[in-house]
Amino acid sequence: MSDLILDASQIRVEFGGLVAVNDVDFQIPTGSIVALIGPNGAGKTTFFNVLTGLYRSTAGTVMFDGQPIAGRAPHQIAAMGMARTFQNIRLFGTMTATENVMVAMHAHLKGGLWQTIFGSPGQRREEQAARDTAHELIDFCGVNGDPDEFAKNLSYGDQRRLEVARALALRPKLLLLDEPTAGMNPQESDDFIAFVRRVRDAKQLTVLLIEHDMKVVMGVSERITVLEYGSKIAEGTGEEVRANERVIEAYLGKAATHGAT
Amino acid sequence: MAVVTTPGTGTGARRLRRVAVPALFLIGGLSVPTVVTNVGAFEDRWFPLTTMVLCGIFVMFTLGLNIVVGYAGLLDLGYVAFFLFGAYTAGWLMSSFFFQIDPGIHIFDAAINPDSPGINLSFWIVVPIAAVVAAIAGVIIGAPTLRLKSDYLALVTLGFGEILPQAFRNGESIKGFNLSNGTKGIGPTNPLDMGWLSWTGVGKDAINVFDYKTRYYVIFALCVIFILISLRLRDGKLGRAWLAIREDELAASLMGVPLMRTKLWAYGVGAAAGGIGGAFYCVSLGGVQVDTFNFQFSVIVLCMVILGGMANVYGCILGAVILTWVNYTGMKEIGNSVNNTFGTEISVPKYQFLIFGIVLVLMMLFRRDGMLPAARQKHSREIDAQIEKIGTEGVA
Amino acid sequence: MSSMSQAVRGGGREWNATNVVGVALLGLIGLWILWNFIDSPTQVIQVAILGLCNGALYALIALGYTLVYGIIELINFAHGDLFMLGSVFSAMIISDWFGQETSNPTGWAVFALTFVAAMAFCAAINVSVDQLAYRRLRNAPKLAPLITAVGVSFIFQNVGIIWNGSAPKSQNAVLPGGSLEIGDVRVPWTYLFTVIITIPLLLLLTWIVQKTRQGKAMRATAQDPDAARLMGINTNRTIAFTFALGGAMAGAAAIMYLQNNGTTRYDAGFQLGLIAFTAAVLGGVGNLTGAVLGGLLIGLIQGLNDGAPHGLGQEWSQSVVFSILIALMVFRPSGILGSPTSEKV
Amino acid sequence: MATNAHTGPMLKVENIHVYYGNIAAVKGISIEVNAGEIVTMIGSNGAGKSTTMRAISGLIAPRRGVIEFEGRKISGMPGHEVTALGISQSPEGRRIFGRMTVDENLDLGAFLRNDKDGIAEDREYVYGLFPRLKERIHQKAGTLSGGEQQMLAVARALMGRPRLLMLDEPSMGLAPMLVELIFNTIRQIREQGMTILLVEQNALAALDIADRAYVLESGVVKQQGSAKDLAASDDVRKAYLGG
Repeated sequence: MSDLILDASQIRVEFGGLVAVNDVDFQIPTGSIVALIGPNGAGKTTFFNVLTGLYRSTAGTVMFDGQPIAGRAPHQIAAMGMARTFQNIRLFGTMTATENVMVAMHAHLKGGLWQTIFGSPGQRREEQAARDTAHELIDFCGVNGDPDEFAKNLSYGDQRRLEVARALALRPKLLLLDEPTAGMNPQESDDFIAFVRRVRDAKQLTVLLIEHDMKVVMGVSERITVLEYGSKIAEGTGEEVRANERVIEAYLGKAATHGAT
Repeated sequence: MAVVTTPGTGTGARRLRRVAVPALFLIGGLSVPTVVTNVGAFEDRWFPLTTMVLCGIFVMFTLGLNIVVGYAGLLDLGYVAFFLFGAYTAGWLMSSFFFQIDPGIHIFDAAINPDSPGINLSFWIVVPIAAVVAAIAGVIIGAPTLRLKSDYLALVTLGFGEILPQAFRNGESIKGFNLSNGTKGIGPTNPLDMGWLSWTGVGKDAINVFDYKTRYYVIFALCVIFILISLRLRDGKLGRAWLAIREDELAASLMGVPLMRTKLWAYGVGAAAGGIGGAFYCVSLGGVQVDTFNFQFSVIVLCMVILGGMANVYGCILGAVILTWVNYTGMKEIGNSVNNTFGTEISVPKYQFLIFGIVLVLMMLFRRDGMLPAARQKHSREIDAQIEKIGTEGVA
Repeated sequence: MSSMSQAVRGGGREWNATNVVGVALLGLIGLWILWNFIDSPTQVIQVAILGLCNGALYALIALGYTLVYGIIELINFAHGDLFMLGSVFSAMIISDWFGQETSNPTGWAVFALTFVAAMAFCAAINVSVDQLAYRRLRNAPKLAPLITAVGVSFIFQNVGIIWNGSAPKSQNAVLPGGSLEIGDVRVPWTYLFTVIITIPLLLLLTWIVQKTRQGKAMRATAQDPDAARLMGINTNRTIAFTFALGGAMAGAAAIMYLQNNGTTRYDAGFQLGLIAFTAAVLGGVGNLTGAVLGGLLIGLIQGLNDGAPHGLGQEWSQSVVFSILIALMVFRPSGILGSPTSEKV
Repeated sequence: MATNAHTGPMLKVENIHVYYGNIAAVKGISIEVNAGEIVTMIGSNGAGKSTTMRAISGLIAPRRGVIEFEGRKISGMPGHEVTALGISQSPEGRRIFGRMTVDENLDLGAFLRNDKDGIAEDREYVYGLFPRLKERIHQKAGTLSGGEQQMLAVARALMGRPRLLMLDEPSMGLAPMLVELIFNTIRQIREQGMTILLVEQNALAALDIADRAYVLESGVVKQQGSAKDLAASDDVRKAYLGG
């Protein structure tokens, strides 16, 4: 295993003439929890979309687990072990919680069309095992609702947790969380920080999160990268980043630092 | 049987229903020919076996289209293409049409003349072949078009549904080779052979032209098999992937579901049912007529799926049976009754399109999930104003 | 979704296998036309002109598709059948109400009157259907309005059957018959009239969309309905207006078709509608100029296929048109003039 | 219009609940905006700020609660009618009409107005506020830079000559220099007597120019008060500075 689960170099994304991500270098050490922060519109989600294969970067390379992801379809990258959640929850609304998780096992399940039609013993065992695993993951992530309930009928918090459970079903090496605490109150956010740590340790994976809530970011991440209008402006530990002049400026706004006096 | 994890399967009443519904369906379905026996009687006038056989055929089509539209959420307006391939496959392989092959090939067939030229295969061999031919056609049609947006996909499938019949209509002389016999169609085809059942005392080599009872049992059996396939697939890995794609294609692909392959499977399986239905239709009518294959067919089958309830197998069966009956018997008989009672002369079947059109529109406006909505749709009455926002950050 | 596909396609046009095949296909079509032309120039010019005149009709119908698609992304399946109803309506006014059978000054006056009436008739029906059906489905999944449109198309067809009978009916032309002859090329006057009438209609439409207040509202609604609402635009009324415009174009096409072909049939709309839709897609759906260009091109290709020495003949006409549609979808879904960011409406 | 007769707050949002499907995005928010004030709503992503704005503009109807503008109930009213009453919004993500020119976008901002002279006057006014837009007058709005698009969105909202101007995240994705420019412009607009409701993530910048503020969290109002007090409050500093 290499030390870097992800090594992105010189990533550039342009839409028309607009530069959304501007030659960003970004590494994630295996087993760490890192955060990508920056104001709205700084290009964080765009960067996620490049990693997961939704966008093709205009320039730059991404190595994931020692292999380049260029030219791979999103489902192939997912099967390599990159799982994500979404800023706006994107569960399969009219499928049950269990089914949602089981969809993400697609790449790992072997039962094909014929085995399914004839209900071969192997396929049945596999389905049962998958269902059990799904229930375990749902438990593990602390989804309180009925696992046989439709995802859309779960509470907001449960939906967020179910998204993580679904992502974990991919058996990811790298888990990408896109603003996981958006819409949570401070108590829920605190619980979430503990949960992310638990996931990392129990599943032995690496976590990359996009966050807005500085408290969450500072509480959970070992390294922080700050993006601002598509460019990387700072990188380091929480302390380092917090002390960084440019970060303060980007977050508090110049107007505040000047005008308030 | 695998446990289906639809909400609330745990309760006793639900469990009972899970056994009772299929049992009732089987008993009811099997008893139809014994009920409808007296020629000219009320039940024969209103529920003739000829129509019941057609109901079976349309159930098959509806279940096939349901896989594509209901399960996977891909709007196919050219389903007639698969019907066509199934029917012509039977026409080619169960008749003397290819008279160039002389002496003919005869395999377990029931040709009237055992020395007739052409390819004469048993219906039971033709069924899987028709399924495969149609499935391959489905994949070929699907492959270049499945990455299109939903409404464009509908248009392209419609295009194929228009081109193929025209090609077969004009396929009388392709460089001198007669592929389809043009507007004259192919026929007569060999009768349905039931010889393989002779040891039970039921079967006979070839069933009589008027033996709708046997025909009914055959299509009923074929339907039961495909119903089982539909139900099993829905609960398996592939079915989940279809539903996921229907719900949110992008999220599905990010969860490791290969979009193209999964959609092509839906096309293939759905087309196979069309092929089987087509082959049976051909044998049941004793030939193929190219004019059978029109856009209206595709829409009527779509109506059946929608009326019954998308993605719900039993709903689809109900939708198919009701609309087929209305189409072939109900409308005529209701018209007759009305005219007899009131002394009018309204030709009710003339309003067929009107009725189908109104059914479609009203269903879309007031009961989008059909008469028997799939359990998972019941809750979706309320439209989520989900905001598609992924990736808009930075694009503005 | 759309932003995703845009981004993946992003940057400049990529020179991949699909594009190469697409260009090769175009080249082959060009060569085929050349081959026909060298073989029999007069015949090719003749059928090309007739094809283009037909194309003007297609363009008028295509505009209805493109306007509606541009504003609510609905493929208005019933549009072709609306056109059919328009033709039956026109025939009713001309033959049944006025009993006009020949081309004379009274006939021309009747024509003018019917022309306006047909446009109003189709516009009114189109708006009513939108308000009764599609309006309630604005937030529904995309499949719902599309299926509704299919249903409306069936209803229209059945109305056509009841109104016009299930067999084609022959109708009288009230515009001057005969042909304009230039050398060996003959073009029926009615065909020329079609073109002559189409041009000002197109100019008027363009003016409405580009210059008027309503047009501005249409373009804004097409781009971003929510933002349009924030500007104070009544998006529902704007959509209704768009349906009215599209319907009026179908009405104009209907009466011109009647003059050209002299028949009314309940299933005319299905075929013509599909051809016109192909035209709209060919030009880049949502693009007005594109719809016209697409209509003319389809008319031309169809004319050549049906009448040129090396054409496949009329019995393959539909297949040729739909093959173009399918090839387009595969090779260039955005059409000739369309691009993912092009002007809608 | 009964504008002058109306006393009390110009905008009154009373205990509104807004849902997307089954998810409650706003769970009982009440805010008030008085004439002449700048009021800001701050809070992290998903706190319900933009949803509240959408509810005020009539783009989404609250399931419960009432919104009143100048004493008139506007909740449940379609968006275009709300605009006609004198509320303009520069929405989140700018939502300019990218395929139209800068000038056409401004025209649309004045869609409901018929006073040619007034429109021309306002056009000059917004070009005065944003000279950079004047240079790009015939350019397609989609080709503008992010900052210019934001200026256009604000300018477009001003063209409606609103009595209440709502700005949703005007600093989003902008470089600090541009953020400063936008905020300075907001100050200028306010000096003309405009009432402004501002949603911002750049909390301190927003607090700096606002009179009063509401801190939103998970769909409810967590704190409210004068902007000065809130800017000085430890809680706010903690939430936005991470310590």
